[in-house]
Amino acid sequence: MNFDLTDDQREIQRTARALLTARSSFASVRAVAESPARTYDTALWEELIGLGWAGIAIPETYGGQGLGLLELAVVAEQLGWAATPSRWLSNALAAQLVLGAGSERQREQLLPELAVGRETATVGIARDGVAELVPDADSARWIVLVERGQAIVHDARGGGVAIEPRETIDPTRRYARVTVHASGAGAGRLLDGPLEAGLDRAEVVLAAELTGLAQRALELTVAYVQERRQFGTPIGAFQAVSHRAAQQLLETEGARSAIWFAAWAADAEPEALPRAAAMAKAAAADAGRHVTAAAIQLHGGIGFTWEADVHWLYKRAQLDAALLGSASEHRRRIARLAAAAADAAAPGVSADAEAAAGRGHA
Amino acid sequence: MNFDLTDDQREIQRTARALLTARSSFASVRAVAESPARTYDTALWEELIGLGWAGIAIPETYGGQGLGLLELAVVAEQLGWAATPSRWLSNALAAQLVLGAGSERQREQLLPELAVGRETATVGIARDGVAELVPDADSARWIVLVERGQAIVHDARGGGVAIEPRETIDPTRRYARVTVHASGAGAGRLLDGPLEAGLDRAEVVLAAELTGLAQRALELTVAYVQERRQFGTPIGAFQAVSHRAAQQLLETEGARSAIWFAAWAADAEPEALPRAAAMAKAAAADAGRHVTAAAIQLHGGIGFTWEADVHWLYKRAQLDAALLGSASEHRRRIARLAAAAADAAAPGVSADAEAAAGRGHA
Amino acid sequence: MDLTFSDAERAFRDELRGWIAANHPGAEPEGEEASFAWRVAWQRALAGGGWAAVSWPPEYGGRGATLVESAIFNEELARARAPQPANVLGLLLGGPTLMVHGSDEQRERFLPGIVSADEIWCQGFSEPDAGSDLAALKTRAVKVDGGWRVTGQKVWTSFAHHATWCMLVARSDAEAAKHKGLTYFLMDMREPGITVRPLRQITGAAEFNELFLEEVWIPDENVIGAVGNGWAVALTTLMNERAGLAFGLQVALKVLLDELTAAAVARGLLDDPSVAERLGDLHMRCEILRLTAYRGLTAQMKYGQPGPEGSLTKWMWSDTNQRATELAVELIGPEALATDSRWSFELLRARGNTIEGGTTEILRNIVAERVLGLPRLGRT
Amino acid sequence: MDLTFSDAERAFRDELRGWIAANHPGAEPEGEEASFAWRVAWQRALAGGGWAAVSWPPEYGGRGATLVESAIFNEELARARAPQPANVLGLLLGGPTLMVHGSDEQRERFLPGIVSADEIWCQGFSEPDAGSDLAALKTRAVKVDGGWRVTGQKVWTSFAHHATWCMLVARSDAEAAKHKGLTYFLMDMREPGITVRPLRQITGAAEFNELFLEEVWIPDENVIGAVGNGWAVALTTLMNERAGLAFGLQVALKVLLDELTAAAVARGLLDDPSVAERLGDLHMRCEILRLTAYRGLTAQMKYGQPGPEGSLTKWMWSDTNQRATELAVELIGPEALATDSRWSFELLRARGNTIEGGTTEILRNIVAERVLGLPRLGRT
Repeated sequence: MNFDLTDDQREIQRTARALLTARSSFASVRAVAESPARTYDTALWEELIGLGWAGIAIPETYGGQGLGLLELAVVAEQLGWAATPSRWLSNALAAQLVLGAGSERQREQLLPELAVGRETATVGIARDGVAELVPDADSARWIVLVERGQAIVHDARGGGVAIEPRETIDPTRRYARVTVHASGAGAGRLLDGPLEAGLDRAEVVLAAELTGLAQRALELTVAYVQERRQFGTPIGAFQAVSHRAAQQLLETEGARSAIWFAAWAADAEPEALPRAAAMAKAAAADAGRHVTAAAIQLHGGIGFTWEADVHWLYKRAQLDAALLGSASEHRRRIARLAAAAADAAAPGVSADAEAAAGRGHA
Repeated sequence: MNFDLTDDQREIQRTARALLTARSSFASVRAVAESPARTYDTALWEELIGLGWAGIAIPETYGGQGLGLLELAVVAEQLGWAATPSRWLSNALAAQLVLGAGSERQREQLLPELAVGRETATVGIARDGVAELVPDADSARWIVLVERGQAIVHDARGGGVAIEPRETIDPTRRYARVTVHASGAGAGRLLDGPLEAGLDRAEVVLAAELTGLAQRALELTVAYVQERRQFGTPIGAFQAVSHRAAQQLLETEGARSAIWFAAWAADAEPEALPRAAAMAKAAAADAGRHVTAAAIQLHGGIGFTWEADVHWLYKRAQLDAALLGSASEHRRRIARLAAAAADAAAPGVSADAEAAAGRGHA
Repeated sequence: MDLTFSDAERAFRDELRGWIAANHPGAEPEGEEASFAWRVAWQRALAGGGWAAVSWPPEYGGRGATLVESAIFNEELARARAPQPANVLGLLLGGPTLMVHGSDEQRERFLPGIVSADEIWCQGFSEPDAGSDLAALKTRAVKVDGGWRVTGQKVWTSFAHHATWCMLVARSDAEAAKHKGLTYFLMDMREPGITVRPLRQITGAAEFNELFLEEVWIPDENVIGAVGNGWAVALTTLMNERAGLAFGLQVALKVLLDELTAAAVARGLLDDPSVAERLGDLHMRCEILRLTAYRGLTAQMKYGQPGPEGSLTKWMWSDTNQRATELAVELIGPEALATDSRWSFELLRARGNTIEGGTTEILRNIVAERVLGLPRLGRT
Repeated sequence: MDLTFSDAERAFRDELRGWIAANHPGAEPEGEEASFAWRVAWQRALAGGGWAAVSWPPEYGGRGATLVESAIFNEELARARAPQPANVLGLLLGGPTLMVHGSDEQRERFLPGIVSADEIWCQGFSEPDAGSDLAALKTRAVKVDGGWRVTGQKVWTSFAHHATWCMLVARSDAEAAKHKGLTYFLMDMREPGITVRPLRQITGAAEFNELFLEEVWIPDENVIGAVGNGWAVALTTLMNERAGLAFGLQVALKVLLDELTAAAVARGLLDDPSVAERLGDLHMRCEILRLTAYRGLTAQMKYGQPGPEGSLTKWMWSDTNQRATELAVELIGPEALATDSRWSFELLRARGNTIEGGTTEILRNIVAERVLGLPRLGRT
């Protein structure tokens, strides 16, 4: 029993924080966000690859670092903390989905190139063949679209999908609409492993980024309210401010507990993953949105300006929260799993009940 | 346009407040609540009858005062404010249900006796012939049970229903379970007017009592936090306390706006009543529960004791909120009515749409 | 109690509705300059029809509308999705302040230009270090021969780049205590020494400006009220700030909720009890806002000035508007976050609602202290 | 990171589970006296099995359990719905305080009686005018020959009518500043001058008492720590107060949520997304509470003392427990409010959760000041 990062994990955290503090300041985030092309810093991408973080949680057999989902979550949280414009997350979501939901052959085909950052990929949830706001789809080679309990890998070069860049409120990342051509629908490859496991792993990564956004928003707030004075005192001394900051801490730490556990469970106790992943995504989506919104409020008028940096966090949190299923959907899933677990524990009820209580949204 | 009580209505309010301050102090509430029999003060009941308040909103043709639902709501709010143990509310709910949902003949039969307090009645929502926690059913002559869109008046002397007193968390009022005997089901009389109109009127009365509970809880809180000192200052000076008290005011005044409008609309703009009544009940159920719960919290340890008086308010608010449909049910109904109104406003859609968007729970 | 409009009020509303239908300015054009010109033209049209300064007395070019008629005016504008007139700050704040504290000469000189939109007004109250705490403002007015030289910085100044006059509060006596020593000026925005810098919000739009003042000249005749009495004059302005707009904001919220309800119906989401409960809750809050605003209006008719209860409706509105935009995003899904979705703009814009015109924290203070009579820390 | 139990921890848990299964005290008997006797018997059984003072060192009659094992102990008790031992205050608060601040003689004299439940302990900290503000306490200890005479009033004293010893903080120096001049005593509850009056809660039960003290005799040897050092000793007691129980409370909450989920399933309500979302939300909060408590435990193992983060889990638990009981009442409907429904009791009892053992307001202060490092008004 040791519910804390190991020294090695702390080292990854420290390295990521140091790198991003130097290379992904808000000034550089702003530079990307305000440029029409939103071009990511390729040197930073090379550096992440150089650290092995493109394949940090991809097994060594597939050319990755062979570390766990927890190490990946640690990196994702830091990239969220910095609101870094980077395609790292899109690649990581796709890789984890393939790792969980692909067959052995599919993993062998797709993961090695992703593990070293030589190939690009992303994930979207589609409805009637259209996936709105897929992150980095415009630069992805492989686009995994999830619809009706199936995940299909499309080769963007194969002509089976159309990609239209979309502007969103989050200019720190590129998004695109992906449409499957009616004729090209058969061109993709169905992932034929367990989809749930793959989605769960991807959700944990997204949840980790959300937690990082919340963490940064909390830090900015605490610093600001200690400095900003009104009525002759730092505003952080007013309970209307300090108690809301305490609430920010509560939600951020709660989300962190949930993602750490889910990431750990993904590798160590996979049977606990479905419930843990749903909780992680729901808790982090709440924390990401609430804590960044509170940060804007507690910054007062300044927080509502483009010049302040809190809005990058708020905006990305909105997008992250909406990707891969909303917090409401995850809550419903938690309830179904809880009911199934209770059923399973009751005598005479099939143990399949929990497995049957799958996602409603995929 | 005058969204305030008239001088006459203020006079009723003042009279009620003065009477209840003198005759229904918390000491006398406590005396009833702590007595095993929970016997109401019959002299007070006589006094209410003497003031004409048993039939305040019953038309003069049926022997009542012929005032409006707003006057009745004013009295109901004051009885809530005092948490008065009295069967006044049960009678009023039944009378308003009959007034709205009864045929002319049924009104003539039932209302005159209720208008002068010579007969007793109550209302319950039944499921499979059983209504749990019907207020004052044990002393009611007429018990109106609502089930599946029908309201049936049972004569308690007729032997068609069984009545079992139930203890609830609200000892300031008597409650009983009412069960329709399978054989006696046909003995009741179906109210054959529009049920919705009757239920809406009754809901407004209940909402008014809830608002009174919230008002009293707010007043007790404001007084307490000005007097109670901690850390060298009245606790009302701490924003953690004062901002929650402000929230209490917001919810109480919001509920009051809603009940005043619904009560006024019931008589002056009946087409606005369904929406207004659902809003009044939902808002008052929220305010009643939240404001009394906040009152307990802001009283600190004292607020959690039997000796303090806030718990009478909290407990009755719980019961009132659960009677005649929960706040959730009323919110769903508001949404259906809003959608129907939008439909009705759209060209080519039948104006019956709003009428079709009835209750889901009755 | 009577919640119906009188015959006169109904006639007022019907006349206004007819007039708006015939004179509606159409959709807002692209671009800030074009948009402002459109609003100026709209105000001139309003003025031509006698609708620009509805609540002002006829002798100042107004219609002498009652409080209820003013409420109707704001409701109808919002219902027709017509914009506020360009000189809204002059009409709502500047004019009424002059009527109370201005001299006859000042009223004659300034009121006509407000109504005609020939002179646009802006408000120079807030400063970087004096946001919620107005009395902490630092902009300094130094007495010179025949007038004042003003130096400092203001922020959150809407329309500053269009304005000819600025309602400016500055510290005219550095020695006096915090609330004392303030004077209320009318500053000519064409004077040298004024720099206007647009202030972009998180929506990407620049509704507000920063104002940098360096030795800006203001003649003595442009002091409103007495020198040193600026705090009282400013309170008059602030009191008017929260009064008029609630009715328009409420209707705009209702319009938004109806659109959201239609979107939910179109997606078959109204059968989802979770969606229905949240939508129903918002409709309830929106209606309670309307009713509470009318209760406030009744109180104002009875007792004169608007009371601190106006803080309640501002608080209710901003909270409900934020909830509505958040529900929209959840209900419509990721595509609501694309910039070409109106909901994404509404979501971001709504974040400012609990900050602008008095933060929710300050509003709660006001309710606690002035309505409930609770003590304030340090004053007990 | 490793969230599995070690072999030793698993063995501890399995042994405990087996022991509880064989020794479970059964259902709580009716009536306060019978219930307390039942808990005394249960503690004696625990003591007999070596389970009464699991976290105490073996030399004081404990099992020397690690922090994780103590957590497991509390979890398993809650899972088996077995009660806390009768002398829970002596075991959790009194003993650990004596181990830090007591003399050898005091430890020898008092610790065995705590474990055996031969001497029941209670806690006399709170006073009517010193609830959240402990340093404002007024109970006065006057020095006399060989000891002290104590006069005053205490409140929220659990087990006072069963207790033989009371951990009492009193003002021993009226001249000293607020936090100074306090002394920590062990008061013999059998001394004359003590009146115990049960304090009924809104549930109707009397879990707590008021304590009236008039010239109660306490010998010098019953001072814990130094005279005038009571504040520091009391902090040790308070620090232990929030540490141990979170794990048991979490499991009890989980049991309650599982029952509520089963009730929802039985009523076919899980298909209602509104119910499912709220239930799912509560399960999530409950699990996060568990995980956060274990994170706190890990931190405590690394850095020694429990940190102020314990305030987070108390806050999470009380909030979630209130929400759970409120959902239960909505979900089950009016009949949940009958006194013969367990939910009606849970609803009322939960209202105390955000007050007892540190109000949520105070917990937020602690988090803001000690975790986030924010300033406190008046100390800046």
